[in-house]
This record gives sequence, C-alpha cells and structure tokens, in this order.
Amino acid sequence: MQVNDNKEFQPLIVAFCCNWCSYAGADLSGTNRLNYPTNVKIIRVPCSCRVNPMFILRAFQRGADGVILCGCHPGDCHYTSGNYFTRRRMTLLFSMLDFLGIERDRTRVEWVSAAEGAKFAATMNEFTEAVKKLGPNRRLEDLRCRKQ
Amino acid sequence: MLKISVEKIDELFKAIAEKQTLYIPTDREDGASEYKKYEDGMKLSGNLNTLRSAKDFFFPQTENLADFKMEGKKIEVIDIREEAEDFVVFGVRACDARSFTILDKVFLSDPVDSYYKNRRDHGTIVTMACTKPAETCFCQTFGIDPTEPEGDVACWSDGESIFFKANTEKGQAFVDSVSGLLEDGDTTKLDETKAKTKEIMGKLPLANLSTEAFGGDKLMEHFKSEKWAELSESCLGCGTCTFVCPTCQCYDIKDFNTGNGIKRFRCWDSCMYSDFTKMAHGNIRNSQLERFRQRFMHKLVYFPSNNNGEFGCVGCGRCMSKCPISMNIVKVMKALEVK
Amino acid sequence: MNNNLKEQVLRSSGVNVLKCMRCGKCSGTCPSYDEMEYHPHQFVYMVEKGDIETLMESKSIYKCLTCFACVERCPRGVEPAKVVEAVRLATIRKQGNNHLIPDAIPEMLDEDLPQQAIVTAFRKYTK
Amino acid sequence: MQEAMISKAKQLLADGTVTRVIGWKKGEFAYDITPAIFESSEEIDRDFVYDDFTSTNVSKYLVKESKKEGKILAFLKPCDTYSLNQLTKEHRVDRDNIYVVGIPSDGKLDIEKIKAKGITGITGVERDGETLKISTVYGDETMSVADVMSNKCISCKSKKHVTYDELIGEDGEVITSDRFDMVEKLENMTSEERYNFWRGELSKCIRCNACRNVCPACTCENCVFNNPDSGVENKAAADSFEENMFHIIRAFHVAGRCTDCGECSRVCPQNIPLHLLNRKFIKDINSLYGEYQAGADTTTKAPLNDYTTEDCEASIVHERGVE
Amino acid sequence: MQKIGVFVCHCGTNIAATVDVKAVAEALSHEAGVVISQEYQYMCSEAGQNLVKDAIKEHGLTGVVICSCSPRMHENTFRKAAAAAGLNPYLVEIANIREQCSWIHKDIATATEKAIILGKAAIAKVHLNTPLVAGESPVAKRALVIGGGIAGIQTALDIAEAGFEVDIVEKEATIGGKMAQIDKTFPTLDCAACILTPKMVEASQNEKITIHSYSEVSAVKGFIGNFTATIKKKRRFVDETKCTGCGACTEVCPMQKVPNAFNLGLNNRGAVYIPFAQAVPKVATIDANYCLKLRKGDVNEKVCGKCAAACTVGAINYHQQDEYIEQKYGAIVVATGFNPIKLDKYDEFAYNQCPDVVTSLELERLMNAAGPNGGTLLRPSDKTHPHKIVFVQCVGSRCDDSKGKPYCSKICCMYTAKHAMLIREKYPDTEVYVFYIDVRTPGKNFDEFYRRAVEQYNVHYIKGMVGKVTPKADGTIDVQASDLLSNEQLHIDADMVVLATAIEPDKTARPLATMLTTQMDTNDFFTEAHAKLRPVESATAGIFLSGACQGPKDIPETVAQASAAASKAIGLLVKDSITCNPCVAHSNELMCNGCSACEKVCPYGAITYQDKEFRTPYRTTVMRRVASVNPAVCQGCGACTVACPSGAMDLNGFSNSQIMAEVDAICK
Repeated sequence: MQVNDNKEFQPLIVAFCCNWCSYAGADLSGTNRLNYPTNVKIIRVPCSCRVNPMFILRAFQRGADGVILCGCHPGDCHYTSGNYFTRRRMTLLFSMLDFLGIERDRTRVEWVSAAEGAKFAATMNEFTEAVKKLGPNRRLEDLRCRKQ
Repeated sequence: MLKISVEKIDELFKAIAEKQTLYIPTDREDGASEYKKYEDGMKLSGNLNTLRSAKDFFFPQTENLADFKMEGKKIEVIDIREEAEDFVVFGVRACDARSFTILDKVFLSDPVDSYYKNRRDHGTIVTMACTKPAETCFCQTFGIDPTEPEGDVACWSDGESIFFKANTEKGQAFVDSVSGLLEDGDTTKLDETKAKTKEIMGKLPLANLSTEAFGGDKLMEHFKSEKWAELSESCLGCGTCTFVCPTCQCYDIKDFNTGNGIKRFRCWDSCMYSDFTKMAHGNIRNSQLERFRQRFMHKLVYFPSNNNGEFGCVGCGRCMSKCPISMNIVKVMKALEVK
Repeated sequence: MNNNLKEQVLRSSGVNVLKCMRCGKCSGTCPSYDEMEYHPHQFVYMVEKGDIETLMESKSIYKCLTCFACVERCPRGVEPAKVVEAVRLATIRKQGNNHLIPDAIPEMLDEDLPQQAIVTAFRKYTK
Repeated sequence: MQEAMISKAKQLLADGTVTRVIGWKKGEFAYDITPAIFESSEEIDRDFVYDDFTSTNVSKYLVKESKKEGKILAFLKPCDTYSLNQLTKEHRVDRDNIYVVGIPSDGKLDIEKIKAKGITGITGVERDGETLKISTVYGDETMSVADVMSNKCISCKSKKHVTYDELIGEDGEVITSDRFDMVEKLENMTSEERYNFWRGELSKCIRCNACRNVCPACTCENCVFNNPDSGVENKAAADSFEENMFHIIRAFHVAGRCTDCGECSRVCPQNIPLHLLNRKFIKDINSLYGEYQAGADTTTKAPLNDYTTEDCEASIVHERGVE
Repeated sequence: MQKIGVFVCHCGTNIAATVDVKAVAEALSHEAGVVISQEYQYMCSEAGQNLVKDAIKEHGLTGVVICSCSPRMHENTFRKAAAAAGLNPYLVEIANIREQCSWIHKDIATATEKAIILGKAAIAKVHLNTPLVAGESPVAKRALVIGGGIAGIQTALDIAEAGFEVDIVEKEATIGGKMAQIDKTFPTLDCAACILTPKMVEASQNEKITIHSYSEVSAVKGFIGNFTATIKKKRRFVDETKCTGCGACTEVCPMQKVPNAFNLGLNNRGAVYIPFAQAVPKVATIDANYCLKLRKGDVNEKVCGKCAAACTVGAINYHQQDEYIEQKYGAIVVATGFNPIKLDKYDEFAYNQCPDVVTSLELERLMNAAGPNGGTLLRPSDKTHPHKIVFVQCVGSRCDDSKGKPYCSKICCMYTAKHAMLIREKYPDTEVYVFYIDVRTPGKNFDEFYRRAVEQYNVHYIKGMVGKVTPKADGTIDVQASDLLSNEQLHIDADMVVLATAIEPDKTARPLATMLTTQMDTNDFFTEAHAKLRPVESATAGIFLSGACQGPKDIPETVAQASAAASKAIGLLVKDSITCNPCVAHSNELMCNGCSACEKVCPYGAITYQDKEFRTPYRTTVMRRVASVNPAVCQGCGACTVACPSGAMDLNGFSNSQIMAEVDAICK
C-alpha cells in the first residue's frame, strides 16, 4: 500500500497465478503489450490449488489491499482437478472473510487461460480499479507492518 | 475515615480521569466484567472480580521491547522505551492486590525488569474490599483478608458510602488529590459489613483449605507423588489457567519481521504448552504430566522455596471457574495433601 | 505545411490518419467520387502530410455527403468522412463563425426553422 | 442413568471386555466435573458421575487412549459419537480398541449462565424436573432449567448415536434445530456491522488455545500455530490481525470436519461465540455443496477434499447476501 | 551464510527501454545475502551465461537470481548454466521483469520500482531454495497427430519413418484437408491431387500409422512423455473394416439433395457419401442429418434402408455408436489447419446476394476437373462462361475492425496470381482484373510468378480497392472500385467476382488448446515456444505445432514445418525417459497425522500411507500412520499441501515458506 498526499491511492495487489495457464496468460499480455497497472505483482505457483489461505491472509497482513487468484479454467487444469479444489476452498474462505466483515471486493478468483492475455490484462485493470475504490485495507492489516 | 457517598462515585471517577488515566471494572454485555479505561457514564461493576486480573496493566499480554531497523545490510537497534504516564487502577480485589507482591519479587529483584518497573512506578492501585465472596474463593488459605485489602489505597463500601485509606505515599498523594470530594465518615456500618463478610468467609466450601502440606521444604515428596498422573491425565494443555492467573509471569521473547524492520516483543507464555521453553535440543518437559506438575509445583513449592515461604497463588479462584475441564490448584492441593 | 491546422484537424476529427494502409477502399466506395477534386483517400493522405490549406480551398469538402460509406467500409477504421468534416470545420472557423453559443440560440429561433437544422447547426458549430 | 452406567462399566471391567473406562469425575462443587479414566470398580464407585454438568466431549481423549494397551470403554453422548466417527474416518483413533456405550443426553447445564444471574457462593445444585434448586452461602435460589441450558444443547442437532457398540436407553433421532439462525442474522447485517461485531468478539481473545485444545477435530501432532516453520506460528495476538488470523485459519482447518459439537464456545473463557465461525462454514457447505454432516459416517469424502465440475464459482460470495 | 548473485538483463531494449536496469541492479545489491549484482545486455547469450557461471565460481554463490524474461522462456537456460558451473540448478530463481513488467508498463519510474520489488521477491525466495535432484519418467513411444491435412500427413509420415507408432485424428471423413480441395499449386502449377493423394495413400498403408478419420480428441491428460488422450470415433454408420469403398450405396441413396461440403456446397451429394474419389480411408459415411432412415430417430422403423440393401459386404450399420479409444502418447503434434472466414459481415461484396461472387477456395473447386463442372469454368448462377472476372484481394485480411482479421493471410497474393494466370491460359477470351493493396510475393520464384501473370498473361493489376459490388438485373455485376494510380473511380461490368478471403484457424483449435494447456494468441493461432528459435514447439512441453494452426502458411512452408515438428517429436520419442520435475510434494512424517486428506485430493494417486514406529520421550515408541509421496508419480500441483491441516505436506520449489517470503517481499 502506498499513500501519497498528492497522488491518488495506489493499492497493492498480489496476484497468485498458476504456472500453466494464468502465468502464461500474464506473459501473453506482456507479449501483446497489453497494459495493466504496476500495482499488480504476480507470484507464480504451480497450480491455483497450491495457494494456501494462509498466503492470502499473509498478503493482507503485510499490507496488500487486494488478492486475486488466477488459475486454469475449470476442466482445463494442468493437473486435472486442482482448480476444482481451489474453487471450493476459495469460495468458503472468501465467504468467511465476508462473514467477518472484510470487504468482499478485495478478494477474487479468476480463470485465465494461457491464450487469454487480453483477459488477464482486463481482469487486472478491473480488479485494481475495484480495490482502488475500496481504499486501503484497514480491516485485515497488521498495524505493525504499516508503512510509515 | 474519609468517604464518599456511593451516589457521588461518578464525580470521583471524573475527577480522577481528568488528571490521569483511570481504569475501573465494568460489566460487558455477556455479564462478565473487565477493566476498561474510564469514560463518562461508565458504571462500576457489581461483580466480585474481573475475568482477567489487574496484572495486565503492569505486565501486558504482549509488549514491544525494542525495534531493529534494517537499511540494506546494516542493522540499527532502537530503544523504544518511554516513561509511562500516570494511571490509576480502581477496584482491585485483595487477592489481586497481593499478586503484585508476588510479581514484584520476580520483576523487581535484580535484574530489574525496566518495562514492568516503569508501569509499577506510574500506576496507583486502589483496592476494594470484598463483601460477597464466591465458592471458588480461597484467598484466606494464603493469609489474605478480603476485608482488609492491600494496595496504594484501600477502599471499603458499606452499601451507602465508599471509605478510603491510603497505605502508601503514592496512595496518600492520590487521596489528597481527590480530598475535595471526600468527607469524614462514621465506620459503624462498615464494621458490620466487614464482620458479615468474615462470617461468610468461614462458611465457604474452601474455608478450611490449608497450605500446611506445601512450601519450599516439600520438594521431593510432592515431585515424586504418584498422583500427578491421574491429576494431569485430562489436562488439555491449554493456557487458560495461566492467562487468567494474576500471578503467572512467564513470557516468551520473539522477533516479528514487519518487512521494514524487526519488532522484538514479549508475550505471555504458559508452562502448560508443549512448546514452552522449547530450545534447540527440544522441550525440557516432554509430557503433559511434567508440564502440569511444573505449574503447580511452582506455585506451591518452588516459589515459596525461593521467596521466604511466599506462595505463588493468591486464591482468586479464576482458574477454578475457567478451566475447560475443571481441573485446578485446589484439586491438586487436596489430592497431594492426602498421605 | 501547417502544423497548427493539421493538429486542429486531427483533434477535431479524432482520427488517427497513420492507421491508413492506402488501400483506397474509401475512394472505391465513395458515391461522390467523381464530383470531388480530392478523393477520400487523398484527404487522409494529405492531412497526414499536413497539406490542409489545399483541401480547405477545394470544393471537394462540400461534395462529401457525409454518407459514412467510407467510414463503414474502411478496413483499418480510419474514418475518412470525419477527416473531411474536420477540414470543413477548419474552413468555417477560419471565417470566424465557428461557434454557436447555447445561450444565443433562443434569439435566433423562428417558428419555421426545422428542428433538424438546429441540431445540425449545433453539431457543426460547437466543435 | 448414572447407576445404569456404573453397573455397565463395572460389568464390562469384570468380564474383561475393557480394561479402562473413560467418564467423568466429581469435583469440589456441584458443577466442576473433570473427565477421568477409571481402572477399577472402587474408583468408579467413589468418583464416577453423570449428571447435568458432565458436558465435556471425551472423544478427543480417545486419540491417545485408543492407542494404549487394552480396550477402553467410552460413554458417549449423541454429539460425542459424531466426533468419534470423524476421528475414525481420519484414522486418528483405533476404533477397534474402543467399546462405545451410547448414553442419552437431555441437555447439559451451563454454570456460567447460573453465575451470570448473580448467583454466587454455590454449595449445591439439585434438579427437580424442569426447575433447578441452588443452595448458596447466601441462601437458596430456584430457576428454570431451560434458562441455564448450555448453548450447545439448546441448538442440539441430533439425539442419535452414529456409532456405538451398545446403548443405554433408547436411541434418538436427528432433529431440526435453529442452529443457523445467528449465522443468518449476521449474514444479513452490513459488512461494517459484521466487522464491528467480530472485532468486538475476537478482540477479547486471550489466545489461551482452549478452543483448539478441546476441539476433537484439532488433533494435529503439531499445530501450525506452534510450528515455527509454518510461518503463522504465534503465542499471543500482538495485533488485531493475529486475532483474526488465528480464528480464520482454525475454522478453515476444521471446515468440513467440524461436527458442531460446540465445545469451542463452551470452553472459551472470554465467551466468544466461536461456534458461529464453524457454523458459517457448515451452512455454506450445506447450501453450496449439498447437506453434509461431519462424523455422520466414516466413509464419505469431506466437502473440501471433494468437488463437482458444476460447483459454483467463488464469485457467488460477491453476488449474494448483504455487502 | 547465503551468497546470492543477481543478474539483470537488458534484453536489448526490451527491458532496458522501460526499466532502469542499472538502478535495479544497484537497488538489489543492497539486499541481505547479495554479494554481486550485475546487469548485462543479453543474459541469455553465451557471454551473459558466462557472466553467471564465472560469478558462481568466483564468489561461491549459493543462489542466483536472474531478472529477465519469463521463467517460461529461459528458466531452463539459466538452470543449465548454473549446473555447468557446479551450482544446483534449482538454486536459480527468475524475476520476470519483461513480460510482467517492462512490456506492460510505460512509465520508467514505476516500472523500475516494480522490477526492484520483483527482484526482491525472487531474492527472498532464493534464500529458502534447496538443492533438488530430478528423477526420471518414461516416454511412451507413440505420437498423436491432431489433424489430417498435408501438415498432419507429413508429420505422421516422418515420425513413422523414424520407426514410431503414430495416430492421426481427423475430424472429417477423409484425410487430405484443404490441399485436397485445391486445383493447382503455385508457383509450379502442378496438380494438387497428383502430389497429395500419393502421400495420403502412403499414410494409410504405413503400418506404423493409424488413421482415425471422422474422429475427435475429446480429452487429454498427462504431461510430456506420458499423455493420455481419449479419441472419440464419431459414428459414421459404416463399418470401416468391411467397407470396400465401391460406392454402390452412394448411387442408390434416394436423398441426393445434400450440399456437397467437399465442393463447398457448389453442388449436391447423397446422404451416404464418399467425400471424393481418392478419399483415405475410402469408406462411405452416412450423414445422419439427411439420411431418411436416421433422421427419423427410430432406426428400427421400416424406412428406406436402400444403402444397406445395396451393400454387398454388409458394412452399413444403422446402430453404430460413438466409440472412445484411450491411448498413451509420448508426444502430441497439433495440425488443425485453417478455414476461410465467413463473409457475412461484408455486405459490400454481395457475397450472400449473388452466386457469381465466390471465394477463392470456391473458385478452386469450380476449376477443378473433379469439381461440380468437371473442370469447366462456368458461372454458378447460369452455368455460362464468364468473360470478365474481377479478383478482390485482402477481403477480411489486414482489417483492424471487428469484421475481419488484423493479419495478412499470406497466401492470397500468390493464389490469386495463379487463378488469374490459369484462367487467362485456359480461356484467353476472358478479361481478368485484380484489385490489390500490395502484392506480397516473398518466396522462391514467387515474384517471377506474379510478374508472369502480368507480363505474359496480361492480367490487369489495379492498385486500389473494390468499394462496392452490385449485382445487376442483366446478370452482370457492377464492381465499383478505386484506381489509385490513375486517381479515378472505376466501374467494371463483371461476370464473376472472386474474393481472396482471409483465413483463420479452425474453430476446433481453441477448445483443443484449452485441453492441451497450450497458449494461443488473440487470433486463435497457437503460440510457439519462441517466435524465432522454437517455432514448432508449443510452450507446453511435449506438444508441437505443424502447419497453419500456428499462422498462415502456404504448402511448401507447411510441409517444412510439418517435418520440423516431426523431427522435434522424434527427438523426444527416441528417449527412453525424460528427466522429471523434482518440484514434488513431500511429507514431514514427524508432523503427519495420517488423516488421509492429502491422499483424497491427489489426482495421481501419488500418496500412500504406512504405519511407522516413532520414538517418543523416555525411550518409548509409538506407531503412527503417516503419508509418503511417490516422487515419480507426483506432478507437483500442491493440492495436498493445502488439504493438510498440520502443514506436514510441503512442495519442493514452492514451499510454504518460499511463497510467504515472496508475499512478504512484495508487500514490503
């Protein structure tokens, strides 16, 4: 999270991307020079099902304002079933975060295939805007980690 | 004796709160009471005692000790200690008041714990005598008279008025600072109240609990007791008893990496935990039996052994009501005293 | 070459003339082609070169029917008609009657004036 | 009931079916019951108790006890049998080494609720049908049993024993309860109201770990919160984030495995309604992936270890309920 | 103590233009553990790699971070370089500052800031990397070729030639693809059928090649060397093993009003058909949408059945069902080809209004001896001889709006010249006009070919574009076009108009790409692993690209690429085993509860349980059920790591602590 008095709020977005589809999709949006904001920082994981809820909480703790998980489309998982588990896990986790009063637009799961460079860029643009609207993450941050 | 009418207690609180931070026990929605920073309109709790003890004000559950800043490959140590502000804790019961004698022995003996001392120096403890002890009370076992509490200032209520007596210099300064609101009063009714409370104390189920079988000289006979196995077998190894206890003082020191630096902090630890004092070689007490034994041996044997016979328990009864499986120091004492 | 005029035309038309690949489909499709001295594809090319004044002086700008056939059919989305329109506007502005102020309209109205004329005038003279 | 259980226990000990019995032991007062293991008839006669305050779920003790030499007799209330089944499914207990005697339960009492009525100095509690007579050093009191019934029993989900070797009394049925009402109430609040509600509750947490250590689903050899390598290890919440983190992860780790036995809320010294977190997961699982009761059997796949290709997308969270 | 080397690549200006690489190297040099931080023009070049190797040796590096292009591009390059210098290859991490930074951002300041953060995350991760040793996995000695056009046929022949089994899956009733529909080929003008059909026959007779015609790939699982594909053999209602291709059935079929797909609907065929005389396999197929019997729904009803009666070998089977075949493959070659685009959106060319406006592929059929008119060029509308023909180039190609395709379809200039030339040769009385934007003829003998059309055959090439085509009442067609060089607008009274229609990848390509987890570009062409250096491999290991599925190509190019793809596949198939991914899961037995959650989510059955004795305090032991992972079977998805509540299960290369370190570094 970076706040500058003169500038508009710039959210920090952590994107977990599966190696086979979404990370490749992100690469493709680069190859096609499709812009999305620098706010988005990508972490490569082998499969979306590798993403432990702890990683998502950790990101929020450390000052992320939004966390997005990208994986292969259902049915297309490189490992056949990983994203199906992801879908259940994240549905329940996000529902729980919502239940605890964490703004629901800070979390998202999106299926992006290796061919969808344009979708990747569009998704990141959209998500960054949505998080920007919410403002800084205050409900799930660790004050000790807040930047001075 | 100086007193204030019960009706005017809010005025007194307001007057104190104007000068320094005041904490009073107040009721929560769920019926339990806890200390809260006084704000206008806050009501003094009618409960016997707070869920968490007054220990928290002097030895909080977590506390920052130092910061480390890292610029590139350089590390800088930042002393974050600051002089504490004056504060008053009102309504401390006799048992909790005694807990400070025990905590002081740990934290104020050499080497002095500067964090604890800082708060002790700036905190004024105003106690309140008990009038309605519970079945779980056994302070008298440790020679505490709930009708004559210690603390910088002692208070009593006879139902109509609250009486004040300063026990220390700090206490006297406190009484002087609010003397404008106080008036001299007759203690006849108060003496009756005290007598009545003493009578009840005698009728409590634990009135006859004795420390006779315990103390620094009873080390081996208790350590080797076969009772520990049975006593500890249902212990869950949680830290409830430790964390509600006014005298438990163990802590762990840890570093937290914020990403921009390190915060070195301490937090309460519990000897009931499996990872308590875990070191490179592993745990020193590997079974729940040993850990369970440690906690009670410390209160009943080791502590008196190191502190002229002073026991590490004040009989507040919190562990008795909060233990998830209702195992507690009284059951331990009763089991061990049987030869 | 008049850079100011070129910029004005580019701005008011909103057209990126560099997208043109010189296929000539606009001119192939233009119903007024034979009426025009400069044809749609030439408009685009001449604007790119900055040769605006020649166009402004040509009658061709008034021959364009604004039928938008060239806009519809251009494979690159260049929109030649908008360029023609922009050059036309540049001419009108040059004459000094380039703006229509909304507040001034009530005075100009008369009962016989068709509604469409107001709308068209508004479209043309407010850019 | 207590007599029937004592004679059953003595009989099974005597005929060698079991070598030990897990049950409950009397305390100092009327209510401070401790789970205990009995090895002889004498011990049973002296201390065994089964009454309105024997609410502790003893299933978790069977993780260790079932691995010891000799069979153990466990008296299990209906809710406790769900926990045992779940532990059996996860290979945490040796079911063959446990002799389960199912016992009925018509609801346990909550001493905290009695004390919250301002009653103190309790020296005895006697139940007479639907009224409770409480003697104290300050005089006697009476109250309705329903008023001081334990929360976990008020929203009881089943009177049926899902596993047993023998039953004392009649078996009951799965019952419908209003256990999701409070979850629903919270769901219908605004995001901010929910946030304030949970902040108020979770900020009370003292991280005593009672909820975790009593939970029959939390039987890890080494909890992630104790493991310095896990990245989330901590002993106390130094920040509100850590209060949230502990409870989110704890609830997530038992999601689809929690039988809703209610022990977490019962033991919380700060009266945090932790069961609501677990019930939120249960409610979501039921509504999104079909009715599922953890511990109802020992074979079906847990919802989080399973999927269908038609599962809803995570965006359903964004689309339903109150923002 | 960690000694980490950081190497920042300029990638020419690909990175350096938007990211201040010097600032990145400088900023990262201050990170804990970093002992050397350098930048260089091309890290992937030999000199760049040597920089890394030398630094490893000189500084005794324990970890290497390369800030460069995507790890999908050069991770292996740098791992190999590290290994050559004696460092375990898995101690190398890549920070993707090209595809995910310099290429998507424009502002140098923020892009540089992001690149530094990405570098820090990689450093944080490499601190926790552990040396890993790769195991081996066997290679199934069989290749799957998807698509039976010239690309697929050539690839299959080459692979079979090398001695490996190949399966061709073709969705149509015959192999041959688009080339089978073409009349003559440029620039030599030899007959397409004459050079293609022998290859089709060769493929069908090669004992290593199995042709699954009228079939589709319905599922693909697995990974390089070890794919499992499910092939759906659609029911054709004819037993392939019995049918002799005699054609008796096609003659008796009473339903003769079926548009002939092979002739692009320019004439009709029967409901039971053999696509063309040289079809391979030469087997009849019944079109269930038209067959009088099958259309009814109940095949037992006594309707028609003439074909079955006419068949002397009893090959007709109205009860046939779809058949699914599962087969293991070591390599997969995609050769799904192309199609002309639909012209629905181009009203100006009147394609849907006037039968005499045809596409170039339709013209191929109209001119083909086996076509609807037996090789005589006649107008489809009135079967008269056209005397004036207008060709329109770039119809739908180079079109940046939603109607067409932004790319050049590459083959149109050449085939239009071919058409013009053939018509002028065969019918010298015909005037031929070609409207062009540019004539693109790079290729051996290509420009000479085009010049011959102009100079020798007097084809009128007009620089300009047709704006409007209007069919007139007298049967002629008014073509309104611009002639840019003479700066006039022309009106030509044509008898026929031929549209050089853009080509696009086959519609089946996208779902297939999804199944194969391969990349596609926005136009649905398969993306090669490297545009220059790995043009026939997809980014997904073990999957190769052949022909127009990768981009527009003419026949010689397609064949060249087909053989290249075959050689890549052969290179894989000759190996007995390939090195497997060492980034697999492993269970910490001391923490494992034996709860089976991991086993339940593992898609590969890589996790098993065993009872093991563990030491407990005071010289006691306890038996515990614990999980263990078979590293040869595990593919490293990590599903188990999240299912495991205790955190006993972790993943090599993507451990909990590594990912959290990255999160921390990014959120710093």
